[in-house]
Amino acid sequence: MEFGLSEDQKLLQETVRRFVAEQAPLDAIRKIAEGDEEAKQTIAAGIEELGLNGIAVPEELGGAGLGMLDAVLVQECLGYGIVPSGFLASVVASTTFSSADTALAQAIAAGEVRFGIALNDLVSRRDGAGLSAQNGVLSGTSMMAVSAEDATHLLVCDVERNLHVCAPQDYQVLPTIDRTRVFTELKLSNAESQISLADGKGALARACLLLAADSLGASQAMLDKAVEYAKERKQFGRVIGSFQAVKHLCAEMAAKIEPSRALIWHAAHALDMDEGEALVMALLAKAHISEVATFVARTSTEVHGGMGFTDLVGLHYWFKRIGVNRQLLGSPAQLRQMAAVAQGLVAA
Amino acid sequence: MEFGLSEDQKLLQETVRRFVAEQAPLDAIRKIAEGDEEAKQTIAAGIEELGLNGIAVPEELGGAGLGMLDAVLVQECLGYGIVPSGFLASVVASTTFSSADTALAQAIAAGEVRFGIALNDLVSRRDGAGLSAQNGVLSGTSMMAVSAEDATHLLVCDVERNLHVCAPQDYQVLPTIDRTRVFTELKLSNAESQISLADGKGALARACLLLAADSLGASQAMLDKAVEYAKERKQFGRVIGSFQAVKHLCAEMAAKIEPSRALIWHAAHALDMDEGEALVMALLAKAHISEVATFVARTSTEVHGGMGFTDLVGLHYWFKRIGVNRQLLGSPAQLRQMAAVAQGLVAA
Amino acid sequence: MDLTLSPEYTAFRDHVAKLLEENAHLAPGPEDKGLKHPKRLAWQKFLIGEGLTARTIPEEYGGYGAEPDILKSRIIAEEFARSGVPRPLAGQGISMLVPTLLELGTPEQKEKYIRPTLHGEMIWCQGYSEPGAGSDLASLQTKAVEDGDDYVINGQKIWTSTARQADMIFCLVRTDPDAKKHHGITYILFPMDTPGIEVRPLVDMTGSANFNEVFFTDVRVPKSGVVFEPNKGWQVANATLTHERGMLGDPNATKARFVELVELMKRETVNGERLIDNPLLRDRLMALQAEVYAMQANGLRIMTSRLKKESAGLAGLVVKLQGCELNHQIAGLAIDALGELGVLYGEGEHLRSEGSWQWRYMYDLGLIIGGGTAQIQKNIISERGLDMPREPKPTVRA
Amino acid sequence: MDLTLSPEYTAFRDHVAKLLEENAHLAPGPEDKGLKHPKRLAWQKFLIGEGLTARTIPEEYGGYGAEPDILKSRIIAEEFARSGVPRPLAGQGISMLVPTLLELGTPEQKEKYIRPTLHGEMIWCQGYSEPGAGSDLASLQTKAVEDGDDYVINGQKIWTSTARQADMIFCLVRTDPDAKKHHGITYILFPMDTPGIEVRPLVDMTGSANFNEVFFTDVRVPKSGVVFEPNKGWQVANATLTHERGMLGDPNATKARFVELVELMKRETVNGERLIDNPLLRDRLMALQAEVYAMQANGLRIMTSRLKKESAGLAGLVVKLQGCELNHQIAGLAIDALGELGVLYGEGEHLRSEGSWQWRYMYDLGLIIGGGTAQIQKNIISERGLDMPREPKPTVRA
Repeated sequence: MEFGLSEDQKLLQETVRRFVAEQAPLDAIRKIAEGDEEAKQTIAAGIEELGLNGIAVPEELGGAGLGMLDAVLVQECLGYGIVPSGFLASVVASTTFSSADTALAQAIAAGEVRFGIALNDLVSRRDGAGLSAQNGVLSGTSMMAVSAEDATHLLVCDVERNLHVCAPQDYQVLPTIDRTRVFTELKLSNAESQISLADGKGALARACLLLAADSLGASQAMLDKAVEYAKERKQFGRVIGSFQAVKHLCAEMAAKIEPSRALIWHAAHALDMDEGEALVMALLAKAHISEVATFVARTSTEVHGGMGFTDLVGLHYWFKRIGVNRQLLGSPAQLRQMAAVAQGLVAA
Repeated sequence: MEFGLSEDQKLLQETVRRFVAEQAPLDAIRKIAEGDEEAKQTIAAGIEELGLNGIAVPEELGGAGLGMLDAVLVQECLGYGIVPSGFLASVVASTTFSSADTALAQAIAAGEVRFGIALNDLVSRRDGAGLSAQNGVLSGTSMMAVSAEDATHLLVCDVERNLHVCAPQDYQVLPTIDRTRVFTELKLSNAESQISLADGKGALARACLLLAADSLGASQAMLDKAVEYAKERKQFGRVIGSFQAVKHLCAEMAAKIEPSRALIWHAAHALDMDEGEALVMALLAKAHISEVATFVARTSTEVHGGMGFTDLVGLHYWFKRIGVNRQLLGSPAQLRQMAAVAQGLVAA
Repeated sequence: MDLTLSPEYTAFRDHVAKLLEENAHLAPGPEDKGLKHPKRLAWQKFLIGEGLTARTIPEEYGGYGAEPDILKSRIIAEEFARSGVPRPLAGQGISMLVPTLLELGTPEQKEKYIRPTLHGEMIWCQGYSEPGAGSDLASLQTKAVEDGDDYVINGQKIWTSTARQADMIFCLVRTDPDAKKHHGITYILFPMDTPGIEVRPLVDMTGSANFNEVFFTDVRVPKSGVVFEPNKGWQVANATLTHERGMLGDPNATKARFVELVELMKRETVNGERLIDNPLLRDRLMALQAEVYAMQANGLRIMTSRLKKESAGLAGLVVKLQGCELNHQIAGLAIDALGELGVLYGEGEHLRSEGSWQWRYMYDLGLIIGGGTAQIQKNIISERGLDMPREPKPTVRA
Repeated sequence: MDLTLSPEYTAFRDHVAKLLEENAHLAPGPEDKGLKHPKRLAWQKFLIGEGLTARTIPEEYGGYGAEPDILKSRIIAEEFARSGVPRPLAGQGISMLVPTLLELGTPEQKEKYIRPTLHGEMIWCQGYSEPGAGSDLASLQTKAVEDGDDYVINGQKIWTSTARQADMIFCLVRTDPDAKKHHGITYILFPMDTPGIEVRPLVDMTGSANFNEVFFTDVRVPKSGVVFEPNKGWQVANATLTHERGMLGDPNATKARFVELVELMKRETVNGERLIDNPLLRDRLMALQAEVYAMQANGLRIMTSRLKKESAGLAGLVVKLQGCELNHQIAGLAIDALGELGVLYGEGEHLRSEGSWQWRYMYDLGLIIGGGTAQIQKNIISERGLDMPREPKPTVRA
């Protein structure tokens, strides 16, 4: 009985942390937000070099053979540094069909293919949008695809909520508040479904959990920055961190973040153990951290005062990362409803 | 254009305030909570003497000929002092049928009849409960009747949401957390419907608004008590009211209470002017103050520390008044749903 | 309680409505860019002439010269909102400097500055906050050293809106470094083209430079720019801040946003269901409607107090805290309701309401912080409104 | 991460489960009232003998004498919860005094008090808080004046649970009024039947007297009751408070309440609809479920830290704040879900769950306040957990 990280996991965390601190400082992120493609590729290459994209691919296929808990730890570090990457898409894609198509999983681990994913329609679909799948051929549009802009393969979901792998065709960039990451609308016309899977629940659970871990990392960063700022910034002859109001805001952030971390780790472990509650836990984990992170994003900005509102300290990049994650793959209320359905409390 | 109270209204407020302070101090309320019937009758007699029960009965019928705003001011004072009374039932009853049965309205003003009301089924009904009305005869049960325990007449609502006036029959006391007020379950068997009215919306709006005013008064009292306590109580060599955390809790209470007062007064005025938005405002006013009051009840108790938890200062009587008002005639969420229906945003 | 208007005011409302309707063609359009575009200046002149702005400023200084009447001012504001006709010029010169000069300026200063400011020919910016002096404004460090008839100014200001367009600045500088912090400050006016002034746009989280930083290096300005007296700038500034605080938390603007949100939720669908038909979103919407009603009623109450020249007490003190928060939450609900489309921003096909909900969500957070953080507001409410013991005296800038 | 049990512990769980099942008939029933009912004492003796309570207390003092094993302790607690068999005796004597005496008591004190306390023959109450000393416990004023071999005690205590049943009290008194407040306090034990002690029940908002006030008038007690040293009582008490803090915020109890709420919402209907089918109530339920999961996972994390004898850091510090709040909110949702029936209390036909949701709603608020208000908890989290600057040192009682 041990709820915690193995030595290997701590080492993994340490490695990714160091990579983020050294290779993806705020300056690099800013460049990416301003459209610097080279800065983006440098980080992508670093992640590739660390073998992170194949983290969940079995060892015999050239991957690291690790699980969701390991992936969650990596994503938490990437969220902490608001690093844009194809990591989430790679993990979700490779874990979704690694048994159905071992060659493709192997190619992910080898860095030979890059996946984009578009699963938002598993949760909510705007009228007029959506992919139809007929006779193994996909047509239509899919909103808010992730990492699809330079993908070699796509993992998408159709209006019947079946998953498919297909080749990329046309897309359109959807600019969001978060300029560090690229989101796109996919436009497919008679795209061949190379692999098709009936059940999207596992992919949804894993994608939600990775987004949750990302927001967790971003929240922790915003708390750390608030505490640090409060210890340095002086007003009325005192550091503002000595004012009870500021201290209590920081305490409230910590009190919400800390159990969320345990929840997300626990949910990841449940997925790795294939436990019955794993889907419910993953959905609720994303719903919960989204609420927590929204509170943290606002509160940390408040602690920073006017400085938090400016671009100078770049705090807003974390604010926006959290804001986008909240809406991706289901708002908190949508996910709570799905969690109620998933445990049979209410009909779908 | 003047949003505020007339000189007469200020005088009315002052009169009722003084009555509450002098005739209904906490000691008297405690006695009532412990079952002292005489203490209860003394207060009832005082309210009768002030002519409050006939406040909304037209002058030509012997009442004060005033409106809902005046009634709301009175109820706010009664809530401030957590005074149990038949005032709410008298006002709702008399305004509901004063044109249909002037003699009865006259009798209310003269103190010759006392009304109990049971309107909860306008909002929510438990399975198995409810009054059926057939051929002018009422049978069944109605929950959470107010002031019915010594009433001469009842205003009730049937399962079709029509209102009726009838004579009291059997009832059973329903003990709640609030021992200062008596709530009952009415049991009627072939009771003659003396007056019947198809539309319960006006009665519901007025009853909701009076409950809102009651919770407003109780909230103001809890804030005042918190501020007073915080200015006296010393810990760590300072009055606790000088700690920023305590000050901010009090500020948050005030910031929520103050606009609520304006809302409740405005809603009352809208009812008096028979404005189209009046029902929506009344429903939302009760929903809103219930949330505010729940926050205040908890926060004021916290500011009082352990003392707030004991019976010694009696703060819990206000806490419980607010707690019961919240559930009477619809929880906040139920009332918000009714408000959406009432303004046609959504089908019933 | 009487929320109706007397015949005098009903007539005034009709008069204003008619004026705006009949002269709408004189107003500048979106194509008439630039703060000093001739059409804008002409429109401003027309509005002053009709008493629709600068209404209570004496004629001798270029105003309309009417008696103060809060109700009429409100009617004018409402009619501008209702008609959609472009509003009069605003800005910190008109809203903050002019009242200050009227109260404390020398005859020369009034003569020289008020008319061109009102008429839009002279643009001002405000030099108050500094990187190290936010909530604690009085700790400002920008130094002004006497040299003959001049001061020589060195230091830095931040949160200076319109600094790039401004002709002039009204600025707080430290003239007596040895005095207690509230006592060594001077309020001074000088041209923005004085040598040694550098303006750098300050990009904020919305992605725009709504504010600037202003750097002073050996900026030599004449002493005649001092308003009131040297080292009395704190009192002068506090008079001005009072005017600023009144500007925040307009219930009519909040109501308008709420109505926009209702329309959005009736229009937009997800999974084939109108957003308004989603019980959770609808419940949040109704909770916000209650707050909007409450802020509106509270606003009427405050206006009545002003009409009677009484203090609005707590009702007034809570406006900023509650109002900014409410605006922020309305935008937050709109974003949640729009879901994955709610994060779109800037340009693009699926953008709703031109991304304005996100812009407001962020900008409102800026307002919650600026002009006194929520924490400072709570100090003020507890100390001034509830008479609780004071903390070290805070000021009102973030 | 490994949340399974090793074979040793699985076997232990089976062993405990079997023991409880086979011996359940020995346990006292609800009819066996009174803290010292012979059946209760016999049951306690049986449980100690089997190592199901007082497990790590040395045999020489009447315990079972096993090595500390947090996992086994947890398994025992879970099996009691699962089986529904009456738990071992608890109370402040066992949970707080015994660990303190083991650490700091004299051989005579250990010999005299630990065994009868563990065996339920000696009931204790705690004399810490005073009306004027809540959050600031160290400001306590109950005075003890030396007189030969005795102290003479005058003063008042509050929040003393089981004072009416107690044989003995462990009490903080001020022995040196001239020393700094933390340095003049002595921790002393004495019998509750000493002349001059008056106990008055303290009714709280739940309507019951869960606590008492205790008044001391010239209470003469021997100095031999002092634990550790005179004027070192603050250190002694802090050792004990650490034990108390660990008692609050049990995730398994919270989970049980949550499950009860789910059952209620599946069972109960309003307007013909199950409560669980109401989208707003369901949404709140799911939000609470996420928090329950989080507290459970956080609890596992803390337990792992304890197993490794490491500090749980922030994960440990936030438990009380989050846990009490969560319990309070679960009860609050139950009350809202029950609507007008949710306010019923005491007795009566339509009462649901015997009114326990209201009782919990109020009592949990008491727990949020007691043992350190939420405000004090936030001070602790920010200072100890986030290393922010300290306020005047707070203590942990309300």
